[in-house]
Amino acid sequence: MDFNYVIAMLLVALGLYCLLLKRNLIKIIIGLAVLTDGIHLFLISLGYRAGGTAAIVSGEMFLDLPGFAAHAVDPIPQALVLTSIVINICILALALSLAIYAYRHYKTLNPSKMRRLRG
Amino acid sequence: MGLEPLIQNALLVFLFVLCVIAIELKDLLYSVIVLAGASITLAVVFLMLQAPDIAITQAAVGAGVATVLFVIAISRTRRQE
Amino acid sequence: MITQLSFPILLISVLMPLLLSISFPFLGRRLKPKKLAIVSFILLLVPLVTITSIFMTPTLRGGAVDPPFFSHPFAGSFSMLLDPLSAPFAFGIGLVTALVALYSASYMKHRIEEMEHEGLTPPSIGTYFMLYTMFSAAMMGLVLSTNLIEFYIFLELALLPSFFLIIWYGYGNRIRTAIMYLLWTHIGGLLFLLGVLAFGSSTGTFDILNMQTLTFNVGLGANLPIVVMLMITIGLLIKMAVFGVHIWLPYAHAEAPTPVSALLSPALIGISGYALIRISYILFTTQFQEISTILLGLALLTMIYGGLMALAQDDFKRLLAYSSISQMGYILLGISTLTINGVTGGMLHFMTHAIGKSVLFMVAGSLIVQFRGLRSIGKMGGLASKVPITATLTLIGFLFLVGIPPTLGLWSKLYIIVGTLDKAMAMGTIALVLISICLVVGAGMTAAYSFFTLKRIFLGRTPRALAGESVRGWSNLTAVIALVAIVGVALFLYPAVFIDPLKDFLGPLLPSTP
Amino acid sequence: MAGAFLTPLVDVLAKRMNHPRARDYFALAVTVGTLLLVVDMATSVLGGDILVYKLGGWAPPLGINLAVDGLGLLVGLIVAGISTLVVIYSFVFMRQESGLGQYYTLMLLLTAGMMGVAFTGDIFNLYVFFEIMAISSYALVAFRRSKISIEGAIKYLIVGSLGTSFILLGIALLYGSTGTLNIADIASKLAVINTTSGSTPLISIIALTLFVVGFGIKVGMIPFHAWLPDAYQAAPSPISAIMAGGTAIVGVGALLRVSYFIFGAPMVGPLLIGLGLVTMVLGAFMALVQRDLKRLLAYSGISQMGYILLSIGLGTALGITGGLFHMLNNAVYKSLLFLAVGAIIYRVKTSRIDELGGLGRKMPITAGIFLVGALALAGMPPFNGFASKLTIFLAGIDAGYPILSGIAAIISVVTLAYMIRAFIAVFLGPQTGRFENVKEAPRSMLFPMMVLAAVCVVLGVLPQLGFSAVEPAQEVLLNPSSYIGEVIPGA
Repeated sequence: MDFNYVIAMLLVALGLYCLLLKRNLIKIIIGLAVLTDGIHLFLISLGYRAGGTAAIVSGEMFLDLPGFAAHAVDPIPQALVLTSIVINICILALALSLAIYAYRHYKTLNPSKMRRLRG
Repeated sequence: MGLEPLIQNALLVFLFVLCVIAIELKDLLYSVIVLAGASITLAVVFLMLQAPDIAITQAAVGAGVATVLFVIAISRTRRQE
Repeated sequence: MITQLSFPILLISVLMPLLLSISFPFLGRRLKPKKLAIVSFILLLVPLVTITSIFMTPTLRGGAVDPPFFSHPFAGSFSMLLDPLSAPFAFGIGLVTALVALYSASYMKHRIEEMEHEGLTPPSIGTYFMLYTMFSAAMMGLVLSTNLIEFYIFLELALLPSFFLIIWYGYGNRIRTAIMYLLWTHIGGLLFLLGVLAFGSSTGTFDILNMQTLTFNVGLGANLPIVVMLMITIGLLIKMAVFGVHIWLPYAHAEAPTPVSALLSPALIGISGYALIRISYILFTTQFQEISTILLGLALLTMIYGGLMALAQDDFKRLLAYSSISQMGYILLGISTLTINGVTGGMLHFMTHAIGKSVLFMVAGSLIVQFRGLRSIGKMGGLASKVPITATLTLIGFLFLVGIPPTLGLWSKLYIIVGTLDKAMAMGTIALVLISICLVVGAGMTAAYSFFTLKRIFLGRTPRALAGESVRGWSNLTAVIALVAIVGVALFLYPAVFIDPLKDFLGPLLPSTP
Repeated sequence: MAGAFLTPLVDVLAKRMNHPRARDYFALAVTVGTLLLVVDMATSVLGGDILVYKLGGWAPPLGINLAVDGLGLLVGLIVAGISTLVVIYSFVFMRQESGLGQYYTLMLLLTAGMMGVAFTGDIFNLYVFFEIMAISSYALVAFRRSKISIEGAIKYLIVGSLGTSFILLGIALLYGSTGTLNIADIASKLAVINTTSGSTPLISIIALTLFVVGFGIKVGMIPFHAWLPDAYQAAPSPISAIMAGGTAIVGVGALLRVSYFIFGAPMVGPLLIGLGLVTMVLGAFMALVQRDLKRLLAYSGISQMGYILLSIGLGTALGITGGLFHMLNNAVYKSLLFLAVGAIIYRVKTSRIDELGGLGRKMPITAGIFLVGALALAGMPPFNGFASKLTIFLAGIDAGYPILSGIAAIISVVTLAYMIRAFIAVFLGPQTGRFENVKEAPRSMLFPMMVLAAVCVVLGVLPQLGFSAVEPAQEVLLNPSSYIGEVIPGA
């Protein structure tokens, strides 16, 4: 189980590295995606319970709710991740559209070559 | 303890490797395709972690919508880093 | 001793000009400059009359305080106080500000025309009177404050309008000058404020009046009182422009429009002298005594330095600015002796200087008006025949500074010198000799630049450039100057009005042996 | 009463609005409505109550809840007031632009996000609202689609989403160690953990660091400030105003809520003091060398943020009061200044200091209002900045750090220097021929500026008003247990 956290943190680190050191806007956005994937993996692993079942109630499970709750994985992190995925796709879309605009203006995707704002 | 944790760990390593490749590839289009692969791997991991709904979303949004968006963006800009 | 007034008359008399002044830019569209000047004069007369009438009421002579008008969660309550210590200051400021307002009308009309001639578009004369009246009222509030925070607020309130007066209507490189003035005095003010805050936070009060029973909370270290006192004192000394931190003054005072110089130079910086006694000394008696010798040296240095620099100036207004530094040296000298005579003299010298220096600045201004911007002494000469009344007034102004009868200067200088000698005798023979030499040099210097300047301007041969000028001999400008001078001379005859209460007030406060 | 909490959601509905004529007034109506509701809540919150609204009827800590306490109210009040004024200002300012439907939609979304952050009682919702706020502000910065606005937006977006990712990671860590998302619940559980283990676990320290970095990026704390001047310069002026007066304040509010509530003052204080000090000093010196008015204001905003953090970091009642009061004042005069600069840009089409000059004659009211803002910023009496800076200086001395007050005072001189320099360069000095036909700004732009200037003066002359506004917030920060008790009975 610990291995999950290790990989999650590695993904976060990888995303950070990409975000901070790459010199291409699309790459940076890819880095952002990796970073959030890492966080999502972390959150889902957090809610996982060894041998647990999915926190979806159906059929005869209604009859034994306390017993179900004892076995199910924690649903809250899953809800968080769901929200976060949706939010991140918005950010991704916005970022990519900005990248397209930036390319139209500057004919480059290298953010350090966009320097009108320095000073 | 069966095969499952082993597969899961293998998938995680695979996920990480895919992400590294996605970040290091010079050709952005391939990079995005590899990222989509990573997303699907992540979805499988989610499934194994008893989060089926998240897995579906991740597969649809992460591997589907995001890839489409990336591809559109790349087609409007340039393909090489 | 201090009478509690049932009605906040002092406050109202200060706030009335302060708040009503905002209407000047609008009045300025309807009224002519002269009428504006009269409105401003009347507004500024209000505090003067109030103060005079309170001070002349024998029962109130020991001090009168307003009911608190404002209270603040931690700053305490604000009020206004007139007592024998603040009276000479309040009276001097009231007198000078009211009369200079009258002087401003024709001077500023000239100044604005002159600036428009240069292609500039200064704000209207209404704006000038707004700033002028605010500045004057804020100085009055400063002297009457009873709370340290209130004092600081008025300090900044006086600073801001004067800054704009310089930046809009000043001469020369006025923007640089104004910024320099603003930053220097603001630094002084903030230093003062930090000291005040440290003081307030350790004693739990900012009130100046109820300080007799204060105890320091030593939570901030045993050195706190001396550090705080030093911060407050240095802050005030920057504002007073003593030697070492005087750099801003010659620029600011020489380049300000003349009526403003006439307030800045004597009034604003002199108030620091008042604050030195009211705040630094009364609140930190023992600590102030420890540094009084250093201050004495600093005062002598300032006095001589100011005099020397004044001698070397060619620009009349700059000369007057340096002479202000020198006179600040005198005031500080009086204070630093901590003898009853010295301090009384120092306080009185504020009034002398306010009257004398404002007369001189106004003279400089009227020369500028009458001779189209003439400021350089080197280009003047023999003007006595052209403007005899102005010449007489200049003479009177310088008599104030030198301390020759029939002016108030005689009394103030006399007291300062007596006080200084008292102190010097207590310090030993060597000190006595040294200090006496300094005093003689200082006094000689004042006399030298006064009479030398007088001679260069009004006597001798008239330069050819000025020979053809025809000048109106008697104008509104000279009338106002004359009025100020007359009040000053009248005070020479009745100095006891201020001296006796001052001595009664200071007696119990100062150490019995110097 | 419940309706009051739904205002942010009402705002979101505004997204649907696309009728060109009614749009302006609808936006105004929504913001005014929000403002009125907040004011309505103010009466009961100032009375000492904490309003809790349980979304969907679930009781905390399980359900999502909104909770209005003093801090939330203060932030909400600032946000609602400034958004209303900015909407009025935008009527004219943005008239020439196309795509105004989007503009107002995003603006209302931004407001909704800010209100949500202010009022939420749930740390994950805080994140969600924060993202709503962030996404709409990214889009607003990019609104003009010109070179600089795209560039500014990209920088803002990259750095900003890094920040929000950190926040999310921090939330994940906290959830991992406490198993709850309710702020009050986390706080009480962490306290239990701390007392039982006798020390603070490493994981909370990491989480705190992540939060400080994440929110620090949002408020432009140095060294995470690089995006801020670019974004402020690139955004349309009303947006710069709402970002300086709203978003940044919300960021501080959220930082305080998370750090003070969850981790407690002794742990956070030194951190805030250190960062605040650096931010204050460097921000001021950077402002000194700027050539563009909006960048100058952006850096000065960073510097003022330093004052706020510094003062709150002191952890004393006076320090927190001073910091919060300064936060309120800063929101007022900073948005005022941005609006004034917007008026200049509207008439002159540039905000570069060396191209401007002598505008005082042509735009006297704008000049006067700018001056009020500048002096308030520099902490001159009788404006509001004086009252709060005074409190901060006093708090520093009181808390036993007179040296901090000294540095703050020196920086205050620097502030005065650059603001006066800017004022002189823009409004005084010789007029250039280019500005022959410049006119005073239109009335509907002047009105919000005048309101803000009046607030500056009123809060300066009667600081008690400001103190009473921040009093409940200060109590909440100083004593979080009452909030915790109110949200989770029996905790």
